[in-house]
Amino acid sequence: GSPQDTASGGGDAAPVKVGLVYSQSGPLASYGKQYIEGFKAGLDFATKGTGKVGDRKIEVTEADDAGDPAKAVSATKDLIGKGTKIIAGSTSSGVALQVAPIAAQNKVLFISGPAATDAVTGANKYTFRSGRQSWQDVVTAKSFIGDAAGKKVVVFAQDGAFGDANEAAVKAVIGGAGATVSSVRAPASATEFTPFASQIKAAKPDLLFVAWAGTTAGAMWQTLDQQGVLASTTVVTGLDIRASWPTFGAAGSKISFLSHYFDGASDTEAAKAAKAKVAGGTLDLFHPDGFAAAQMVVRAVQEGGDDVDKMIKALEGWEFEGVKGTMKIRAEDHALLQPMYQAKLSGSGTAFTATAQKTLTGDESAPPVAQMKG
Amino acid sequence: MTEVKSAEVPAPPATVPDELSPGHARWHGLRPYLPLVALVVAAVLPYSTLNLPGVFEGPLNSPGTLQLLAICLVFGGLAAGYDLLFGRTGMLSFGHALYFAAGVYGTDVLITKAGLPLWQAALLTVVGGTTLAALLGAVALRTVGIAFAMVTLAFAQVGAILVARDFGGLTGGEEGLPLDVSGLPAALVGVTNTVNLYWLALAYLALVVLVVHRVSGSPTGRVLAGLRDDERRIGVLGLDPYRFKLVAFTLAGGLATAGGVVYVLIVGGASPHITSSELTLSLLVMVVLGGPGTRWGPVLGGILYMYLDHRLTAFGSSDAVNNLPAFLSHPLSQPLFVLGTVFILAVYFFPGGLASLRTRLTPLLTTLRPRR
Amino acid sequence: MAAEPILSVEDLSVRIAGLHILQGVSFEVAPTGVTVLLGRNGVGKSTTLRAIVGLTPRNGEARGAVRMGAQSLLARPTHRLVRGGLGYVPEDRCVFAGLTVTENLRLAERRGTTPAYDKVFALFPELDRRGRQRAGSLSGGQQQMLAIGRVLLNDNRLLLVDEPTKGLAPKVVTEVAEVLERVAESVPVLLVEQNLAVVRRLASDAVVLSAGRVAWTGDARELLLETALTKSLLGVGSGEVHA
Amino acid sequence: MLATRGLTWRIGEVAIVDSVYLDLQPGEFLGVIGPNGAGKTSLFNLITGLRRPTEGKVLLDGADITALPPHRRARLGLGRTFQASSVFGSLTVRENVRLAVQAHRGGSMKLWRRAAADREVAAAADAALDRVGLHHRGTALAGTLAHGEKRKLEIALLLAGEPRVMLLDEPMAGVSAEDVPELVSVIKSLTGDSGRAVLMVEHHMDVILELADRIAVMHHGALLACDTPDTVMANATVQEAYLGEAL
Amino acid sequence: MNTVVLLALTGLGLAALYFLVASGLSLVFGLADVLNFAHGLFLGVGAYATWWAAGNLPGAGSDGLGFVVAVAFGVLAGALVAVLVELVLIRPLYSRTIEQVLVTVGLSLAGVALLQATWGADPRPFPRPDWSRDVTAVLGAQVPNAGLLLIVAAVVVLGALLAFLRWTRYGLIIRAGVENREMVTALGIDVRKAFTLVFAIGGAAAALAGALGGVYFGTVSPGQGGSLLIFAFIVVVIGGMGSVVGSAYAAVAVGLLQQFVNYYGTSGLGDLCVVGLLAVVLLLRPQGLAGKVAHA
Ligand SMILES: Nc1ncnc2c1ncn2[C@@H]1O[C@H](COP(=O)(O)OP(=O)(O)OP(=O)(O)O)[C@@H](O)[C@H]1O
Ligand SMILES: Nc1ncnc2c1ncn2[C@@H]1O[C@H](COP(=O)(O)OP(=O)(O)OP(=O)(O)O)[C@@H](O)[C@H]1O
Ligand SMILES: [Mg+2]
Ligand SMILES: [Mg+2]
Repeated sequence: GSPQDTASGGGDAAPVKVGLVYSQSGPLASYGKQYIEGFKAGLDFATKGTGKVGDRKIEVTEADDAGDPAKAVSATKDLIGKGTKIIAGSTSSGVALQVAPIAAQNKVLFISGPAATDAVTGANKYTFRSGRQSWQDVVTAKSFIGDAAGKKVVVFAQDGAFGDANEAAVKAVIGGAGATVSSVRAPASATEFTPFASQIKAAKPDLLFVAWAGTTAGAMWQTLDQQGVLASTTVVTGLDIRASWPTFGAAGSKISFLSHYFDGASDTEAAKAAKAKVAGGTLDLFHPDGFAAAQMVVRAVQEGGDDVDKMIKALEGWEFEGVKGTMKIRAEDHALLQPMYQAKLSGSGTAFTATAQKTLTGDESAPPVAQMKG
Repeated sequence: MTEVKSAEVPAPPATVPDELSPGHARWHGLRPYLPLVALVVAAVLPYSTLNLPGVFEGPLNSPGTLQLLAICLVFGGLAAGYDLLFGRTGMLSFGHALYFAAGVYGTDVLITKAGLPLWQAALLTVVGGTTLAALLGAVALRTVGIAFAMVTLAFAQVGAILVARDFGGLTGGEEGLPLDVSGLPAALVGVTNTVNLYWLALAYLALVVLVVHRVSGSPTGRVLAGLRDDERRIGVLGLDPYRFKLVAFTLAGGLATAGGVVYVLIVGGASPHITSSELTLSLLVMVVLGGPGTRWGPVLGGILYMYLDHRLTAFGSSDAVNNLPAFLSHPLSQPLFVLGTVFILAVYFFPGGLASLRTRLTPLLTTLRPRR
Repeated sequence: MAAEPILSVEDLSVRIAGLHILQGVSFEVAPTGVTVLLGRNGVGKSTTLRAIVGLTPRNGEARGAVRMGAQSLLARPTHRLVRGGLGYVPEDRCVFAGLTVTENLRLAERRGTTPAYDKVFALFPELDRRGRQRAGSLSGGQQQMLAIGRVLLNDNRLLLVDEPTKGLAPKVVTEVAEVLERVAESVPVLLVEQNLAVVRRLASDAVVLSAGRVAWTGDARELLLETALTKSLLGVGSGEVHA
Repeated sequence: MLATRGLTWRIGEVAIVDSVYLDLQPGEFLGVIGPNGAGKTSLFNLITGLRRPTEGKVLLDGADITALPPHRRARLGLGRTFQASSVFGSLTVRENVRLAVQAHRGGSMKLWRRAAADREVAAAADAALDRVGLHHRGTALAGTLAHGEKRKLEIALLLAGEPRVMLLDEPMAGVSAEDVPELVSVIKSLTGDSGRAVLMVEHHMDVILELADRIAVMHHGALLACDTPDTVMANATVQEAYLGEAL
Repeated sequence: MNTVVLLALTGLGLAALYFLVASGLSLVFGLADVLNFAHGLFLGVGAYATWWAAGNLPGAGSDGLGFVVAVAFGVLAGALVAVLVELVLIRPLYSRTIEQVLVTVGLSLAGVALLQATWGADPRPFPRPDWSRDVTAVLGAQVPNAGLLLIVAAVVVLGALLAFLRWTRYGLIIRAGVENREMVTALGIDVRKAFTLVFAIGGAAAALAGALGGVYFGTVSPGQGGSLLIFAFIVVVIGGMGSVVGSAYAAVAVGLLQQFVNYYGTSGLGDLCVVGLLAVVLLLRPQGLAGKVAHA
């Protein structure tokens, strides 16, 4: 044999191989679960229940990366080696950023999933995204303060790239509109938030933008509430998955949420179809991402067959009706323009409901065009 | 069977470095060549199209399998290098991940951010990592025992915090830093070239094994073995324990850094969890799983650990597991549950590590072998 | 031996790490006086004592029978044996280095009995004086005193003592010998000892081990009187005893 | 050759070793006796550098070595054995001695040579093992040796280092009666005419009397007497404090 | 002024949490000589058992006496699991430190994965009395009640542990057993019981920390124990292995340092300072703050 064998794509009627590399286990397993449910529903929706594009079956292979980029890279290489031309998934930003170059090196299509990092947008011409990016969150946050000029905005975020990106976006978006932006940063491992709450309070902001992910969020909100931060200013943050709502506790009703998605935020055809397919009949944060990924896969196969370049052409500039409403893949940098929501949380105990206050259209929440890197 | 006990006692393998004890005469002719044979077999492995369903996703020479094997080999080498510290010198370092991470991030940053060519980046990184190990070792070795473990842990923790803080956007924080491959030799890029990465990993492993074995069989290795037993005694014999420990620490640190260089090429990027203390802990687990201070134990331990770590995710989502009743399938679909359980079982079923298997099987083999 | 023995060892075999260290050792310990276990370095004296108290290492096993009265000892856990009145003073003293002298002694108290501190302090006043010192910083001889003192706190049916005079100053050797002599008036002792002067003074019966087997048993005086016998069994003339 | 000048080691208020002045001539054999806890082992620890004195000096060939770490002193020719055997338990007996030989001869910092290939080291090690009669135990793990055998191995380790000043801490403790004469002759041969000096702690008076040129008596950390054996044995305080009535 | 009070009191609350985690760890680590990487699991068990009891156990609830019952149940569960672990897994491995590491690491991986398999990875709201969500004004500072609760609990646990070690024979047995188990048996003592007891206490302390940590964080998640563990380890080591009092001092030092540096310095500096403190303490006093000088 040869020192290495890589299968090549099959003929016309051969099934189309699609590889999904996402978190089935590990800390982001629940995001992964929503993603895959959404994907299945979306595939069903886009192929009208046949699971086929033309006469070619879409053959989905799932691989678990457990949130570890190294595992994701292994799985991706394995899939590519077996002739897969379309990779999707990546629940975490770290995974997305490391899988994207692999896709470019091997000239396969990569549709990143829930990973929110802005850096995926414009990463290379083979990389697309089926979810929102941090920038879109921040633009949505901006919509809460109306005229930003002269306002004082504080960003409270974790150390690290996620926090950096949010801070930078706020500075650009809200600061660019005339507000003064400062930041309070905390280590992601922090367990005691009083010092940070005090710092925020001392800054007396008109708007506080909080970018916090992880299991300590409950303690963080409680401290902000106890130290009177929530009562003294408008606080905006992203609304996480449903399961996390009760952890806001009493603080929940005092926060203005920007939302990527929650059940009931939209009432599109796709949303109805997705609701019907998803276990429990309730949609959540990342169902739309999986759904959109499936729609994009079907579109790519329909128009491109086995030719990745054609797939890219077919996707660039494509506008479609997703779960959230009208989505558009911006041709220049593959950003996915999509509606974003303002939401309020109400309820107590374990029963909370979110209601949409306002919907921003894809264009309203559009990030600036990124330079395509490769 | 009441023969008087003989004075010539075959030494248990777990405690005596093989190099220092006479082996069986019959093996003497063959044994030196066995590693070479293993190396050659491993080197030609990518030419095999053998399919091992369940063991690997694809045939042996498919990119996925080669990638997995490459990662396993790197960790086999890392574990062997760590054993130089732990199994052979008796130093329990909880900060070994730092030097590996230095290799990964060092190479990545130098290539991606500074735009250096690979060979320069690699060279600088290995020199830098080794120097780092020498410096930090010089401080940490003022303590012994658990205090030493904790000081090394503290240093590694600082590394982890620095990487997470993402100063100047150098490390990419929790998102990691994908490797910019545009300046790399084409032979190391792309799925079609995975086999080259495999060979690179194999070369690394071979290098580490060679170094570790040469060193532990050398006069210095003898001193290191003595240090493991009684440091005070070494001092009274006229040797400076500190110097020898520092040499071992630096050498092991350098080997780990080199491992990081190879790893970053294989994975194509750096991510922060390689800086975590958990990685050091896994190294320790690998060594113990294999058998500390033995010739092949740590290597096998490292390979097996990484194999399980990667493959258990597939096992967890396989149909075989999903079809089980919920109380079984839920835990079994958690890779870490299976991994943890394997460690625990290993302690009870292979005390002394995988390397002790041979000794434990010997009586069995002797009884099975027809008598002459 | 006319009287019923306090301890009888029958066909005791011990294997450690695949080595056959004791190969069918049988002997008896008289219900009074001191029975001494002799033999060169490495013949298995300590191993015998350890097997009796159930301290054969994990990688070894002891077979055969050890009986104290009607009771069989081998299968029982050590702490039960000791509570049942079997006192053991190990070869390496094994005092708890991190504990003070007082704590070492307190540890040796057994529930339900009154510890005989007076007796111990009368024998070793040093232990009383050094009560608050950590045992690890005691000199070798002091540690030995502590190890013996620890056992004497309680009433025992039989004492196993492994080389109690090792490393002791001549004066203390004499003292320890005296102590053991007095102890032996009420409790039988199985003693391992290299110092033949001590043996001569204390021993009534002797068991000589050689390469994991019993080479000779009998009256201790008889053994030490017959130069030829001593020479062949222990390798020294009875005259060349160091004191 | 070796000298201590007012060597003192205190823990808190207590002087464990109390202002000891000792002089050891080349070729001399100095016995050290004293009751348990007199501070003999502590004195050895101060001389070999395992402990730092609170006051006083240690001189070797007239040079002050008080500040040197143990290994530097060893390199200068100071060797010792330990009261509680301290051998490399997981190495074989032979490797133990080879390590000691190699430590003495230098070349321990050779990372790339095969240790086993050094015939000279091997030969010297075997010679040392032969001298203490442990040759037949060469391949046993030192940790599994019986007590007496470990004592012999201790001496072999000392021999391997060919020290000029040897400190023996109770070398006879636990050695079976039969082996005593043999060990005595080994120790006797240590000094001979080679100009080496020996400092030996021992409780076996007959051994001390046979070997020692002079005897130092320690009591409560201080040097009570240091004189010829006859004088020391006749000393009433020594009789009372140390010897007691012989058995 | 009130910022300082606030930081000091919340720092002490944090210190109390560290101490609760560290005390059990220190006990097991220092006395039974087991580097217990599975301590985080005991924490998780305590937290989840309390959470479960508040919802399902008759008589237990999230408030008043019901809450006490729930916490008691959690502590009991932690102790029980610890005892089981000791009996089944650790007992055959005493004095085999390295194998213990393997087993406890395995256990922490498997145990946390099991919690996750059963209750999912997402944080769940923790049942807790309403007053624990409120604040109390102390010298103008709004101090969270949960922090005060932690401080009280830590003081009680400290007192109880000291009493146990000082006034019971078990303390002695355990300390001796660490040095030489065999010899303790040879004195007629069943040393195994004592070690099981140490584990039970360690497990109970960890479970209490888990339950009160739940109150403090407001949520419970499978990995929570693990993230606290690294600081607990640091506290144990700074304090001196096996010294409960040392752990208390060290916890206070670490808690306050983190809190003040995080406020007055830049982010992340608090953690770096703590790690720096560890390194400095160990280099100057390798035996830790309260440890005794090692003997040759
Ligand atoms: N744990 C062990 N592993 C292997 N061999 C052992 C072990 N313990 C003892 N031995 C061997 O068993 C033999 C007898 O040892 P033992 O300690 O009983 O001798 P002894 O008669 O007490 O000698 P001594 O007079 O020197 O104390 C020795 O050869 C020793 O090497
Ligand atoms: N680290 C220490 N802390 C407190 N006391 C100590 C320490 N080290 C030694 N001692 C005390 O110093 C004294 C001298 O001890 P040393 O071991 O030197 O005695 P020795 O003369 O060698 O006795 P032996 O003949 O019994 O071995 C003893 O009383 C001992 O308890
Ligand atoms: Mg013995
Ligand atoms: Mg001494």
